[in-house]
Amino acid sequence: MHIIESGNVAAATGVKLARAQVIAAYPITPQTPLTEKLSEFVESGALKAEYIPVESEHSAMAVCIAASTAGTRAFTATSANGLLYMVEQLHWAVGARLPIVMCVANRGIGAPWTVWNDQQDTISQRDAGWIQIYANDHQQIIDAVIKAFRLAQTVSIPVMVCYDGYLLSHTYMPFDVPEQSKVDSFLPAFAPTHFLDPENPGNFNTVTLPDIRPGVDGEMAPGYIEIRHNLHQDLRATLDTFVEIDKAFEKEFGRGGNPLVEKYRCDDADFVAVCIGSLSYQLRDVIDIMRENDVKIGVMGVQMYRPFPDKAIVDALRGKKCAIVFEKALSYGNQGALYADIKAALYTSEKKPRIHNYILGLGGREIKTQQLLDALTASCTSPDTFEDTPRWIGLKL
Amino acid sequence: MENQTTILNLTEEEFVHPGNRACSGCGLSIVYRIGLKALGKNTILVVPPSCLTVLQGLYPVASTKLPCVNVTFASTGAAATGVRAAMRALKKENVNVVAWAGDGGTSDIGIQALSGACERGEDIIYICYDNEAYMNTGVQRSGTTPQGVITTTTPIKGKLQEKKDVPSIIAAHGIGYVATASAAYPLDFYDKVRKATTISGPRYIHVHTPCPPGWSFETRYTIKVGKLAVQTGLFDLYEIENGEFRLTGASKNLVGKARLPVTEYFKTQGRFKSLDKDIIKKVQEQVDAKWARY
Amino acid sequence: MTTRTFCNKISRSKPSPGDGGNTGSWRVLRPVINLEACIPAKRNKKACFHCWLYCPDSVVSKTIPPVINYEYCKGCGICAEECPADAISMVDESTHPVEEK
Amino acid sequence: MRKDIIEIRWHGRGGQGAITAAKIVANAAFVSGYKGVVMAPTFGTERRGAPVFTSLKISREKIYDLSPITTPDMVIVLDHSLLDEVNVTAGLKENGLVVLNAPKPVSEYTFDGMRVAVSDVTKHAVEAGLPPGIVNSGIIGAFAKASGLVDIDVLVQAIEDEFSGKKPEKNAKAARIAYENTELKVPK
Repeated sequence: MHIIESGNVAAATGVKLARAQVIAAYPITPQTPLTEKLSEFVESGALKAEYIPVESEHSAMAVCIAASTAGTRAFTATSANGLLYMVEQLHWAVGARLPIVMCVANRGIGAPWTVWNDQQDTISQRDAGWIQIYANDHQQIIDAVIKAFRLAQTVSIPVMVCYDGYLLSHTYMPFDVPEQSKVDSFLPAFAPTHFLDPENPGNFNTVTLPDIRPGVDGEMAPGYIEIRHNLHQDLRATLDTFVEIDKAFEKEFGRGGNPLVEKYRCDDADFVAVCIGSLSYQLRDVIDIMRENDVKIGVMGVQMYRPFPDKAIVDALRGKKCAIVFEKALSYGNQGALYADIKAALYTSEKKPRIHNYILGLGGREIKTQQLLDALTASCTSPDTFEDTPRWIGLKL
Repeated sequence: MENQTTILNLTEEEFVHPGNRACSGCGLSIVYRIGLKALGKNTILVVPPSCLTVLQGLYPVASTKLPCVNVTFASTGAAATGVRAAMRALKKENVNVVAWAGDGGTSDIGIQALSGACERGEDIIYICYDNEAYMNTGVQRSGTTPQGVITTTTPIKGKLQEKKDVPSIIAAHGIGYVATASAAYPLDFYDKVRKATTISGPRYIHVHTPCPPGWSFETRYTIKVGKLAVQTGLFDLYEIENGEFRLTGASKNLVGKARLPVTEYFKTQGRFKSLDKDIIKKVQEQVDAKWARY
Repeated sequence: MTTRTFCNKISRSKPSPGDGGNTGSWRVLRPVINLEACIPAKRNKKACFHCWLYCPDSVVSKTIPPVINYEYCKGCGICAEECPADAISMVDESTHPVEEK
Repeated sequence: MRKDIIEIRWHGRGGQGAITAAKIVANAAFVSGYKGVVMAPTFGTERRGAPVFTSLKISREKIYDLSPITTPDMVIVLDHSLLDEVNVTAGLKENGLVVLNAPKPVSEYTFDGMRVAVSDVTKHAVEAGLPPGIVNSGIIGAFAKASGLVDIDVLVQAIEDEFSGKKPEKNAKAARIAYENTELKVPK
């Protein structure tokens, strides 16, 4: 059934359909309507879950970590400084291999204070080990939340479902709400083999030595580096696993097919714009205009940013003249993070394109279609003359 | 509270394995061993970084026979909340969810999460073992380090500020049960933990825990030093049950009697070596004034 | 579908004694119980057991007479200090060559 | 930039229900076959009583551009007092439409060559039995009459759905009265 609601409500509805058991959240703009909706679901009985109104984001993730360790499906949501306040916990949740799902309504980071959208918050956490999925519209939000729970418990790694603050979180558009019975068959109950259990006591997240050490049963137990290596290998394998989960989702719900990158008019293109989030949809209109003017251009949205789908991106860019990377975030003092990642991925590839970097929209600065058109036109007109440093769009002073 | 438990009827079952990494003469080892006896098998522990993290064992060996989740330093109260929420969701209601943290993890970095859990009325037991400094990292001052104490971050003059009164702060949340205890009086501590298991909502027990290396005394004096803190009237054993305050055990027996001077306690430990006459006089006056109200 | 086993390495410990190794080797002084003075030994009934109660490392048994597990006893001396009958003396460990293992 | 998108800007005051009104129209438009419907409220620091605006884009095809409206086809003004504070016609396309809740007749208002529709929604809402100051259901009636975009019956159904449990029939009635009492002025 289609409803017209905000992106936050789409996310909350996904969490409800996924039957999250423990939800803890601390309000922060623009995530708040999501947590308000979830508390309403729980209070009204529409969702049988524990809703913990914690005193901080650090504690929100603490509740999720503990509840997940105890064997329940846990969820939280945040934005911007809230995400940064739980950074220690993000890394902890990954190291403990807990299938927590968290929505992040992307927002710029203070100081100075900004409540408006960019993606510096989640991009800054790209190395935490969380899986990061980005949604471009409300349908993708609700679908991603449901897929995220299955992915998280399949690979034992937490998943962030990210969507642009305000642009998606507060904007209303139609989306289909999947049937509960179908979600139930797609998403099996969380049944971990190890959990906090007085009948089978274990000590979780114990201090782990630099070296391997024999265990109680005589078997050699890994040291910290082996455990972290295993996490990394599992994250790399997650790329294929998510493709499979997306296929299973498509079979059940008839939607999907672009789990890692979502391409638009890229196949015959000479130029490909690349970005993360709803901007990739805004760019479609620009691509259409340029196509009308016989510029062979397409746009690719990076849907999963961590683990990084380097192969999918390199394949999509092979033989192109130029990739133009737009970013609402920056690795300060260097370049756009996505730009640097793509550049690194292309390093060993045959027939690699030129690559350009634009920074835009920080702190909610409006991104006008004309500006995108101008930037793309400049890149397509002189692909060989660009510097290896980001150009900024929309600076007024 | 009268002791119900005696040495003779105290359970023999042990929940802490020997051969763990706690220091020789460790006060925490005593309260942990006794506390787990009181909690029993049907318990889940939540532990932030502290000496207990080391006592509990290094991967892949656990020195505790109970399920335990190690959590980040600031998150103990919230993590215990999460375990309890999961128990409700899984309909495993009769499990003790017990946070066990040190004084730094409680009075300093963890107080926000603990306060939040108390305000929400979470059904958890929180035990703070107070060895009055960051012992695990090498004896740095904490909020509960008493005034004048030499630590590695107050190395010459001793700590300038007074000890933070954490049990009173927690009691101000209006929770059903707050108690203090001492490693030197394990049966009193045992009974308080037992009582806590029979109450629901947030329960807080603050247990004074002598530390031979951190306080600079010989390992064999752990009990003696702990008892002196009580007998001089510096650290009081009490309960606040449903808002009602009462002294218990050894402290209750002190009412109306002559107490040992605080210097008897101070002189047993190297950490007090920088105390000057003025501070000693002030502390004695504070103790006398406090006891005049009991 | 993927057949990979995910998350096969994680820090999750199992209970066992001796995480710190043979902590008996930490001792400088060894507690030795004089059974002539030990209250439960002398009376041959369950009594006293201060050594058992106060032992931080649960290496004293609540038996008649109490027995100390020297494999793990760290030699702190609390039992000797708290024994109301002064039945436990702390003796130089070097006078007790490695006899039990 | 897409020609197929109809852009409607709603001007109100914080708490007046402009978002709800736009949402109702969005729902009705979707039901009427507009696959592309995007409604975006003012982002950020709305405060009760302060002027706010809401963007509504409608198209037969899916809409990908979520940026705020800058060149609306029509503007809906929930409160004529806003005219003194806000340039409601900013960016309004040539031959655009202004739908205004105001007590005076349409002849009193001129917006520089734009079409103007006026209804005394505040009065009609009270006639419908609503407490004074509820204007967001009534303005939808004026919008329906003036724009002709969405059928009034579909809108009334959307109003009843939205106000389910909150005087749906009175809100619906307010919309119908306003619909019947909307004057349109088309400049020569």
